[in-house]
Amino acid sequence: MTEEKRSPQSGGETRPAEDPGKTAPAPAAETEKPKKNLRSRLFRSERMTIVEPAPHAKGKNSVPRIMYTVILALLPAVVLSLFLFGTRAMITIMVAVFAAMVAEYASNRIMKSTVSVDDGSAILTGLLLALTLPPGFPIAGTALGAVVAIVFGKQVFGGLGANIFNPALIGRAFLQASFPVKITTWSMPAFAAKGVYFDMATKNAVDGISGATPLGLLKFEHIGTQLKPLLFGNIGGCIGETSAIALLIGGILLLILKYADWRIPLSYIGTVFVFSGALWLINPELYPNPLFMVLSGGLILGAFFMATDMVTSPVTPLGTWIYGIGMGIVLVIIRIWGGLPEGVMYSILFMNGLVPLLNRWTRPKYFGEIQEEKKK
Amino acid sequence: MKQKTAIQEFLKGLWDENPVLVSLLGLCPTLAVTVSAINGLAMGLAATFVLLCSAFLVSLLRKVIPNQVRIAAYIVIIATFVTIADRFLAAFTPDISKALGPFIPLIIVNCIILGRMEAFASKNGIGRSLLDALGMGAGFTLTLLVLSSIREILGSGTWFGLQLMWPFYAAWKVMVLPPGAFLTLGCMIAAANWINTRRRS
Amino acid sequence: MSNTPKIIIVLTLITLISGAVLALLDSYTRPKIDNYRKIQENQAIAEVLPENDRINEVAKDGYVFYEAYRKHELVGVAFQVSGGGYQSELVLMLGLSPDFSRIIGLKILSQVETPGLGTKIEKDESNKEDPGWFINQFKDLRTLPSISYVKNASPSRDTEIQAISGATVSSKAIVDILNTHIKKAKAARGIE
Amino acid sequence: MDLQSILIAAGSMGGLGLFFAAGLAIANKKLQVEEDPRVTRIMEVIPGANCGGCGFPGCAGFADAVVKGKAKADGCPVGGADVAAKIAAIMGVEISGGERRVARCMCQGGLEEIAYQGEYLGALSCIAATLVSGGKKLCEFGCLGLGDCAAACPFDAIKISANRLPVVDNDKCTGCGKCVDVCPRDLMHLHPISYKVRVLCQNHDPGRYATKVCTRSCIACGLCEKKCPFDAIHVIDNLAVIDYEKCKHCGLCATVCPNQAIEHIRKKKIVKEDAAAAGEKTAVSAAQP
Repeated sequence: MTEEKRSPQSGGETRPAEDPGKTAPAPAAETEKPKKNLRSRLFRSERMTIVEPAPHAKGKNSVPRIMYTVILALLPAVVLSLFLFGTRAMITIMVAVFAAMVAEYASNRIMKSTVSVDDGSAILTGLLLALTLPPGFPIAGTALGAVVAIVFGKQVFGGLGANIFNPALIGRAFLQASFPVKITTWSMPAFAAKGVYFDMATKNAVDGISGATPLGLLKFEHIGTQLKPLLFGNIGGCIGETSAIALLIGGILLLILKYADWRIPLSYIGTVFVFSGALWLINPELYPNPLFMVLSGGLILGAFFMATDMVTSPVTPLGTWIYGIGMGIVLVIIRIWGGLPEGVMYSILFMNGLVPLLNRWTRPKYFGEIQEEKKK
Repeated sequence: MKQKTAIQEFLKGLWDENPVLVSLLGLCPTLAVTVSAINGLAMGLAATFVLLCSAFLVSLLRKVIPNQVRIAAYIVIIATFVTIADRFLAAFTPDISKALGPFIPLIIVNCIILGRMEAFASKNGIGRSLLDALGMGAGFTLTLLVLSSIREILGSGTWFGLQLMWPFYAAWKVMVLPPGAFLTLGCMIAAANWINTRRRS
Repeated sequence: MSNTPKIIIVLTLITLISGAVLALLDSYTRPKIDNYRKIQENQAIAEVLPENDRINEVAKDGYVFYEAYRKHELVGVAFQVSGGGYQSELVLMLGLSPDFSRIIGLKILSQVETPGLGTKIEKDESNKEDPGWFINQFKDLRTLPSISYVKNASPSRDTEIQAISGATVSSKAIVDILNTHIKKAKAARGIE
Repeated sequence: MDLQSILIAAGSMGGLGLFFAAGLAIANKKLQVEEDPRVTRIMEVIPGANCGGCGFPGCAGFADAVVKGKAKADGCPVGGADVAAKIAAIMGVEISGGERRVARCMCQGGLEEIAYQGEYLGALSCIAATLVSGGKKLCEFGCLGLGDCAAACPFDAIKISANRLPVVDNDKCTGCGKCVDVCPRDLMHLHPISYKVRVLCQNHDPGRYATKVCTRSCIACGLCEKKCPFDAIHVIDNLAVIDYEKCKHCGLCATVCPNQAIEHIRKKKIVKEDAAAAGEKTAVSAAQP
């Protein structure tokens, strides 16, 4: 965990060797000033040993490497969504990514920090945001969400590594609060409109009609959706949350590369399965099938790609378990008893807020530590 | 501390010691009522009225009121004027009174007012206290007006009820919800701090 | 000098004067405020129970019933009901036929639902011709056996209304409030 | 107008007022705490920055401590001599040596002067660098130049120069001592502002080694000791130390120091020299020309 968790401060391998610091006035003058005397010049050698705090071992992981790998892992879902939703999805994705990059660059310049557009994190944020939006979402709204995600989700906290909440979800939450109607207006995928694999009551389906998500159908009209379309993605919903299989391919790649902590998806999805399964056993009429709960909505996308965000998830194994279980419980509560059909976004954001506390509570005992005496 | 001139006494409330942006006082009404510009303006004016009247009375009675019961006396004075403001709003502008709801009576416990009484009016003459109260009230009103204007324009597309944005503008609903208040106020405070740092250096 | 007497005198005087001032103020503003409230109330009643020439107030079991008469004949009963909406309390003025079997009119007195979504119960800006379509559905709605709502379809029975898509919770809240209060009010008035 | 309702309102409010006023008056009598009026008067005199520079919890704590005799009248570092005099007047005591003290970095080993042990990569703070074998510079005693003192200064009086040495603005410095506490090498010292001669080196290494480390180090040669007409400077543990009881600030020691490790401030020259040399706004003296 720790080697991936390296914050940008110690992670850069190509740190300029002659950078005495950002806190003080620019040291530009020092190189040009004539040397005061011979001796001081003699002491300077071009090749110096490096004095640095531990850990000294360096892996080949870096921020850009991880970010681009996650983007790669998202590609199956992206490609499938382009296939299903066509150009509208492509426009949304492109706008979100572009707006996120522009916002990142602008914040970097305004805050006079190092330009970090090329590390891939802004691209990833934009992409994730786009994947959580309905394909027909207005372009201006998408761009606004991406800007909010980068500026208020990440940069105001001090940039990548310092944010408390997942930036993409902050952007999505802002859009949800701003345009509650637009963001719940779903369009049906191309195939669904033709009626293949699709057994919802949309007989009058024409091209690009608006429909409801399986969760929405269940919550408000008590219409269930079969599991097969959920797996392959022939359902209404956000761009990226439709096909469970496409998301799982990328998710498993991340787990293998250890870019995502396996405990988070396992505990998150496991909790949802167990909790909703228990409810289902109590009353199958009233509560939905646990498999449906797991496959529908943005749970897979959230569990593999958003909850596992290195910055906003806990560092300790125990903390990670609590984090995942907490998200699962919050999600089921929102979906079943709450006013909204979907709760992945809020469950992740909610537990994100608790991460600093979890990190503190679950700090492992270091070697030789003596338990503090409780109550004198 | 150097004695300020009369004009400085007034101006300090507008920027240097702005009650909302610098002292961060009275945030409850600031965040809660600023969903529309008219609400913000009404709240600011009501608070200014209470501030002015109370400052006048408190500084007039500052030698009479014994130190031990000064807070009790100030609260009674403030509460009286708040009730006056509340009743008048309810009688003459019932719609605004309804929109501002419990926040007009809550001016009684607004830190700006009690704070200015305790910190300024109880130690200074009537003229100065009135100037100070006027400045603070103006600062409060202006800040609320700006905050509520931003929120109303972005959140409803209108300003004082007038359609301002182009017709197909999709209003950012979040701005008239509580998160929008925090977001806008945060940005305003950041901007004020930024300007101040730039001005100082 | 001990300032005990001073403390007592000053504080008492301040409160005395404050009380007097506020009483004066009240005697001046109260008629205006009452007048305004009365106008509002009458407007609401007139809206939910049109065609009346006399209103009679009867308080019973926590309800205040406004009985509307036309030419000495009871034509309807109005009363205020409230209940939880999606994120706030909904206050409604409900006008019913004397036997409570039919809704004559319904008016929303106060609501703080999600702007642009739940607020459509009062005013739907996306429906240009009839912004109040939702609340108008309740006119002449039968209340027996109970009111229900349907989604994304036109109502087929005379006890059904169409819910607002995207604001089902608010729509449902109104239906629930009506159902519970009509039952309770019936008991209070001793109908069946 | 209804006189009766007015009377009722006024009466009930007045009654309440009377009741609470009586309660407060009784409480005031029974629960009165004898507070020394001098505390309030001192509170009015001191600047009220609540900086904690005096070592007491805030200004109120300081005022209390002065009255109780735990703090000296000149204990407020922010207020300076003015305030000290006022407090002394309130307390009815004389103050001695209430001269303003300012901080000074006792090291001249900037990037130009000192030898390096390596490139330092790590958190940019002196404390962090101390933990990692002392950061970039080779000298074990010298300034690390990462600006903990500047960050700690509540009055913005310390700037880190381009040469990576703290420069204290004497006008802004209040002598609160925050920088003294924070420096891991103990290099910030508070001196009365009238001091003109200082040994600006803390290197206890033997001369031969000290020479290699820094061009401005004290190499314990003893020339100053020999030159001093007042017997006020001695090399103790390989470092020249001035005995300010005896020192007359003549500056002879500074003239003989081969490494210019001793500074001697000569009033008029300071401003020009600085402006020309460092380009800093208001720096303290550079050493000998």
